[in-house]
Amino acid sequence: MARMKFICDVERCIECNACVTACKNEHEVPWGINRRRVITVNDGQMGEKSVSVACMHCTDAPCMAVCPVNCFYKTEDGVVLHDKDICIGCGYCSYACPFDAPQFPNSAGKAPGESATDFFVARGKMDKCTYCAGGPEENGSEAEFEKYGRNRLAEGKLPLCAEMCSTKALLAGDAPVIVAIHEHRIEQRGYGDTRWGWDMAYGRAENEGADKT
Amino acid sequence: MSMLQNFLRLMLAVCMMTMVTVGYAEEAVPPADGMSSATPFAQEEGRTAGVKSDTQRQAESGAAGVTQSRIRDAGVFQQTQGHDWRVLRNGPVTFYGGWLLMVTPALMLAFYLIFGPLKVHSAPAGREIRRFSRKEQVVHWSAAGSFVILALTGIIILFGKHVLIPVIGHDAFSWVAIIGKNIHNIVGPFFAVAVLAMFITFVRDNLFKAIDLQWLLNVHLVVTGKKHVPSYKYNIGEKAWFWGGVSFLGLIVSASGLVLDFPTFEQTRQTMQIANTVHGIGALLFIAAGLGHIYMGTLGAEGAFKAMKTGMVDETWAKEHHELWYEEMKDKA
Amino acid sequence: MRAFHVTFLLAALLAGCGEYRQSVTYEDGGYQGKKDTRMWDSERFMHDPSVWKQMVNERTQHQNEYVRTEPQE
Amino acid sequence: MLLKKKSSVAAGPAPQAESGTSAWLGNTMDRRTFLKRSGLTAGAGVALSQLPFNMIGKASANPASPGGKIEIKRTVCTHCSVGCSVNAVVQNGIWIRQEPAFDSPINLGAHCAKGASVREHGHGDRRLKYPMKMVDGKYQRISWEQALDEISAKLLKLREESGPDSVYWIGSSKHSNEQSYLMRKFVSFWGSNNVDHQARICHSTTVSGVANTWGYGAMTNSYNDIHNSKVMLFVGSNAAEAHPVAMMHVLHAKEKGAKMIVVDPRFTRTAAHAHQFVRLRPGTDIPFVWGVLWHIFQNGWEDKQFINDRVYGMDEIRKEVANWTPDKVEDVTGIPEAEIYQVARTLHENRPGTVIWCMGITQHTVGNANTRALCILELALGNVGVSGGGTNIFRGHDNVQGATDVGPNPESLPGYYGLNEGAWKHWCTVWGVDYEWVKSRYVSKDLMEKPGITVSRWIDGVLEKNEHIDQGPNLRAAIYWGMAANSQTRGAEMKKAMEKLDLLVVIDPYPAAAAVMHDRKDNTYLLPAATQFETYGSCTASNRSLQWREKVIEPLFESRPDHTLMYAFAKKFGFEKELTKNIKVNKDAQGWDEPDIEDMLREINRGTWTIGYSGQSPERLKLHMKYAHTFDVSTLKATEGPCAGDYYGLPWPCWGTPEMKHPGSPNLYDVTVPVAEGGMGFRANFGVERDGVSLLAEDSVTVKGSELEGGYPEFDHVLLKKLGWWSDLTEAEKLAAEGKNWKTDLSGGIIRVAIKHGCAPFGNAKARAVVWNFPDPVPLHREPLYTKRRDLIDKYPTHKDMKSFWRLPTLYESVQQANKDAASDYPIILTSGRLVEYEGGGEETRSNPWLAELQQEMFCEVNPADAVKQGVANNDFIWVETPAKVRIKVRALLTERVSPGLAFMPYHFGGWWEGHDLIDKYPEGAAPYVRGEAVNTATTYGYDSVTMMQETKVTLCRFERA
Repeated sequence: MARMKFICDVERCIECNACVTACKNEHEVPWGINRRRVITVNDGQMGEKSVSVACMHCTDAPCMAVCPVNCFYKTEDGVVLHDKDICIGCGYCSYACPFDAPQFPNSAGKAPGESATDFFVARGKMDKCTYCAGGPEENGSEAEFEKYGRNRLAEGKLPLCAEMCSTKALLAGDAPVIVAIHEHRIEQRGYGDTRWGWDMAYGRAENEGADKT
Repeated sequence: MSMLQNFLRLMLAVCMMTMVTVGYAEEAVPPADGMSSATPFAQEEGRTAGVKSDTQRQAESGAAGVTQSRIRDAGVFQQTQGHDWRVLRNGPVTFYGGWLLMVTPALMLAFYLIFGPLKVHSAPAGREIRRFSRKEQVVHWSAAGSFVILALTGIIILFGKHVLIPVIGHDAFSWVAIIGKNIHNIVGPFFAVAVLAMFITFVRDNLFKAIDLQWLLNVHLVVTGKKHVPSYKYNIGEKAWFWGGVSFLGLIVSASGLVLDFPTFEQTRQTMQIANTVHGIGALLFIAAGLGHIYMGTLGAEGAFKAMKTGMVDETWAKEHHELWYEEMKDKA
Repeated sequence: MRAFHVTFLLAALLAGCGEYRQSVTYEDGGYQGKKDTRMWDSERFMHDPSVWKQMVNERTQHQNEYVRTEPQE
Repeated sequence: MLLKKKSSVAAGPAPQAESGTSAWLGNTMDRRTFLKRSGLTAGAGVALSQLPFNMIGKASANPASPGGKIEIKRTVCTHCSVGCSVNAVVQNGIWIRQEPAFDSPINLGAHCAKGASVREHGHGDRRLKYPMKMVDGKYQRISWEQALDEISAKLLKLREESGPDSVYWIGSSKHSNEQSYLMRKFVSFWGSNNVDHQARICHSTTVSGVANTWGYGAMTNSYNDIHNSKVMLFVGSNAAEAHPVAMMHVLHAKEKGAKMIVVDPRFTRTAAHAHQFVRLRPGTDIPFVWGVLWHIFQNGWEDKQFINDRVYGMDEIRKEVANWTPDKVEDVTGIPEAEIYQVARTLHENRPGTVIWCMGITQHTVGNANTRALCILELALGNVGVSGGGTNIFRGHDNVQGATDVGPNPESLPGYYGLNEGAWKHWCTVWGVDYEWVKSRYVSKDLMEKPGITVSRWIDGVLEKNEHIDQGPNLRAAIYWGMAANSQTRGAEMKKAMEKLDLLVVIDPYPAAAAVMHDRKDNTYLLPAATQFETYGSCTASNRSLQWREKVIEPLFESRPDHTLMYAFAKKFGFEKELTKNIKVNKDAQGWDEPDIEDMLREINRGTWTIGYSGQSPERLKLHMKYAHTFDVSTLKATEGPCAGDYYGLPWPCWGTPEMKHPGSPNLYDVTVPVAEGGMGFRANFGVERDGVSLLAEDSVTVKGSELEGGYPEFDHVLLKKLGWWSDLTEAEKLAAEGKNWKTDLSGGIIRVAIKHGCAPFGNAKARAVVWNFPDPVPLHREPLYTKRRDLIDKYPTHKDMKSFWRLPTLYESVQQANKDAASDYPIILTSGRLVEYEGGGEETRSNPWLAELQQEMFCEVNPADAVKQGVANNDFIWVETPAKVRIKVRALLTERVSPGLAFMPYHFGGWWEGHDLIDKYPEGAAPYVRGEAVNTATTYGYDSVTMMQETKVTLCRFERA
């Protein structure tokens, strides 16, 4: 089966925030929720690099492991999804997540224009990147859209953030395919791997983080 | 905030060191499903695998960058502590906590079956004296009630998915958990206040006295009812519960609980992880100790429950259990 | 010290019994919530995973501008 | 616990964005899709969301109710000049989704933050919804009928009293080609040249500098052609923020081995990707270029053959360059010799190389000379007229190129025809109106042929003493038709000017800064214009390619497309018949009269021969959009399908009539390609000789397939006859061409015949390194008006004051002298620029919640070293004060991006005025989500000596904690 992953090529990312906006656009994500964000290190200095970060759909997903109600599940394509009907908004997934992917509604109707700083206060249902694969509702249904956003994978499309990336820095798709694309670039450049977050997300086998006794 | 944070960190460090000393240092364990963990994505690796980019290295060092996102911690690339927290919580905390909660009642049951309850040896005098004031009763039962509620709902959050999901199913458990979580969150601050009231109300009589030492030296005889050591209002066992349970664990659990309950003060995820671990360990110990207290207050010692229920004790009971206090009361009268 | 080792071993064994699968995949029954329809389970892909996968993989190439700048003849 | 945190304790003090839910709930926005669908609802939703089975947001009616026909409308992003195609998914007239347009050879589906958010304009929550009129300082809703009646009556009265030149018309680079073309025509019929648009303040110096060097003032190659570059020199361009999708092509080239050099005072996001970053003192671009050329000449790295064959006047450049020895360059620019040498060497070793520039070069008092210096650098290296070379000038707005080409310019009729009698007669013929009638609309023939006031200076047209104004009346009314006032300098004086006006009309999709920044009480109107997604037409990307936009949705609320409004005003003014003589007028869905866009483009085709806007018929453009996937991504040439052989978007010059099927010219001045396939030499626009030296190309420069060897002048009926090619014309063509040249022959016959013989209609000449008709024929360094280097003022003084320049007195020397000690009070150099999330004045982007969330506050980048001196910490509010004696309150952003002594502010903010939020002045529910202090409130005086470009990149300031 396919194994869906993200690669963000730091040699190409220019921190244009297209991925962030594309996500907002496609899923009608409200103000204050950032399913994806761009981080820049060494800002303003030589060696400045930017990375687009969202849920990486880890192999051994910590969020799944710590969820008290097992609201997470993983599709056969490696996409980590969750059921908002089951979620109790405890916030444990956000403690465990390496990438700060789980998001919580800030408070009653955070208005556009207000700054969003609380990562969960009301602790409503958790929201995160779905790899544009919706949730357990019927694929492409209105209910699915309302709770999780669009289901592009079921349309044979890939996450919009990657598809709209201004410099094609963000790659999404079946791992061998995007790795090949990335490898080709490295070959062109003639220097190092610029993949990011892979060890953390995919370096552990499933259950590796389970009890070690 | 920082003082509390430091304190919590210290607590975690202590806990971690304890774990390590009993052999819980994180080790590489071959994964259960037989996949080689060294190359989980071998076929996708490509030629350049293993060569880490600078950004990757920076990310692993926990470095934070700048971002336009305003969510908390947004500048952090990737945090490794989440994994440690997960291992700790899903591993030792859940496992030993679970056993603790099963073993403690079992021990008490065994104790009960073997030794039976502490009896009042002489016949009741028929005259009652007031052991607990109205105020003390209210404070105690507030704390006790909220303790039980918090313990039950807390147990649901930690163990529910292993115990309840297989029984009542996924959807129903979600109902239970959401209601439980909200009750836990609402009752929590109430409990913290009750604990504080407990402390203020009961601290005077729980100060250590010389006689306590004697009690301590004969503890094995006392608990099995073979010897009687006079004490003031509270004996050393009760004082241990007061200081170790109500005061110390109560403080730990309340403080860490409040950190978790009000995530509105710029707590980072790391703070929350530490608070959660401390809260879990503290609460489990507290529950275990609380079970002991409940045992002693109900089945374990005849007349004890009535004392807190009505506030009154029989003179004989007072004389046998708390002789010095009885004397005091008599003098006062 | 020997007693400690025995105790520890016993504890470890017991812990082994307590181990459970943490990563829930929705085909193995661990996740008991709603079943999610597979991505390919629609008329569009003739309910065939390979059709879906091929389509998605072809679409992935849109993210590779080399396909357009260095067309393979 | 349902605890609501008071706004933003964590992020410090409340942001400049509005806070509190009341403002948000109280507005009239149609939240049909926003928030409700997200699984995270407001209000009661929180309680509900605590329940396991909550059906979050179920209440919303799905606009995309099943069964509605789903259509894909193809349009083009309206936020910069790259020209990214957008696939808009529309159902039941509602724009429901945006899909990547993978087939477009320009963006390959990619977008930046702005492009990925354009669908929000189709929601229009913060749009200006109805016509509004200011009554006692408050905007009130009025009907269109009332608005048009009152405004036209007032304008006609002003015309009566003070003549047509008393009204200033500010057009827009965001209008389509057809709309901006109609605007120029409209204002001409009104009887004035007082019309301008954003190009004045973004690339006017480029257009005139570059055009005067070699013929056409536009990007020579294309974004895609950068793939073929071996080195890319960015000077004053921050493409990563201003043109992110262009960076795809840039980084692709880099990946394939091209070197990347970024020269900027600020370490930008673009610099982060460069091989070499060179930090220079703002305003010293010419010394930098001369410093590079010094090494090139010193080492003999110049392309001698190219210079001999195709360049005029390089020897004079050599003389000037010889003065710029490395020590002098280092003293003036602050760049060490080794770095300059490395730049020169990289440019030498990697050819072809391209030079890319933007506002960092153009917005200076020496902007025109800056652009010429860079052209000269490329000429010296022989990098012009080759694929992978050229000067790739990234422009700003989606259609600023088109609006410059055929739109509202004060000094020219469409197609750079100028304003002389011949030009007027040419266009009157095309328009089908009588020249004498048009002349009668003007006060005099003199004013008809005199360039109007520029948009950068209209405020002086109001404020200046009447005796100093070279047009009769002062300006008494201003019509802001799609322009952001906060992108213009000297905001404080602009406020005064606005308050002095008899009438102010703002026509815009959003209530622009011009609507709120002043304290007017009445005679102020806001009219809602439709966005480009609500109409259709062509737009020209920076690479000269025209793309066709389809109408995505009907105009929202009561907004109307700009050309419909022009027609409505023309009716009130009584010249609607003349305005649409050759143009069909349709009834639109709302019952308004709408001039036919396609007819307008055909009229442009019939008249704009100069720059080859003649071959791009609507039909051809639509075909290109449909078959976008058939175009090669590096060359832009279609390899198959019905467009085979064409270049994408028919980049101008697309010679002759559409029937000639010229494919467009992808890379200008490329002599290795036949003219019929897009090749050409340099334009012969400046005569055939000067001081006895021929200006025509040497014999070795023969355009491929040309029957004439070497250089030749531009074509006219005389030359055609002389060459014996007259007989190639048809009888009808002969009739039309008699007495005409290639630019005015309406049959296109001269062009057709010239190309048939392999010749470029505009001749084949040399590029001019020396532009003798400019104030500085050889680009000279001149210190900025406000400079920290007092010691250099005497050595490199600015220009002399000009008494009348574009109808106004213009100061140079007196300002510089008066402020030569300003640096002691204002020790920090202030510069400004773009952010990726916002565009221009920022009204539409700051009204877009997806973008607004990303940049919630106006800030000033300062170096930590400077901040420490002032006791300023990151995110503190600071007051920034300039020598204009204006203070603005912004957040401090401490960053190493700026060097010590330099401060940077983005220019997209507005809606605050000297520390106060102007939210109360906006029409209800139409204030942008994010408001902030406009940097231009505080910017100072300074204008280019050729085009009146405003100086925004160098001034002085100081800051302190607020």
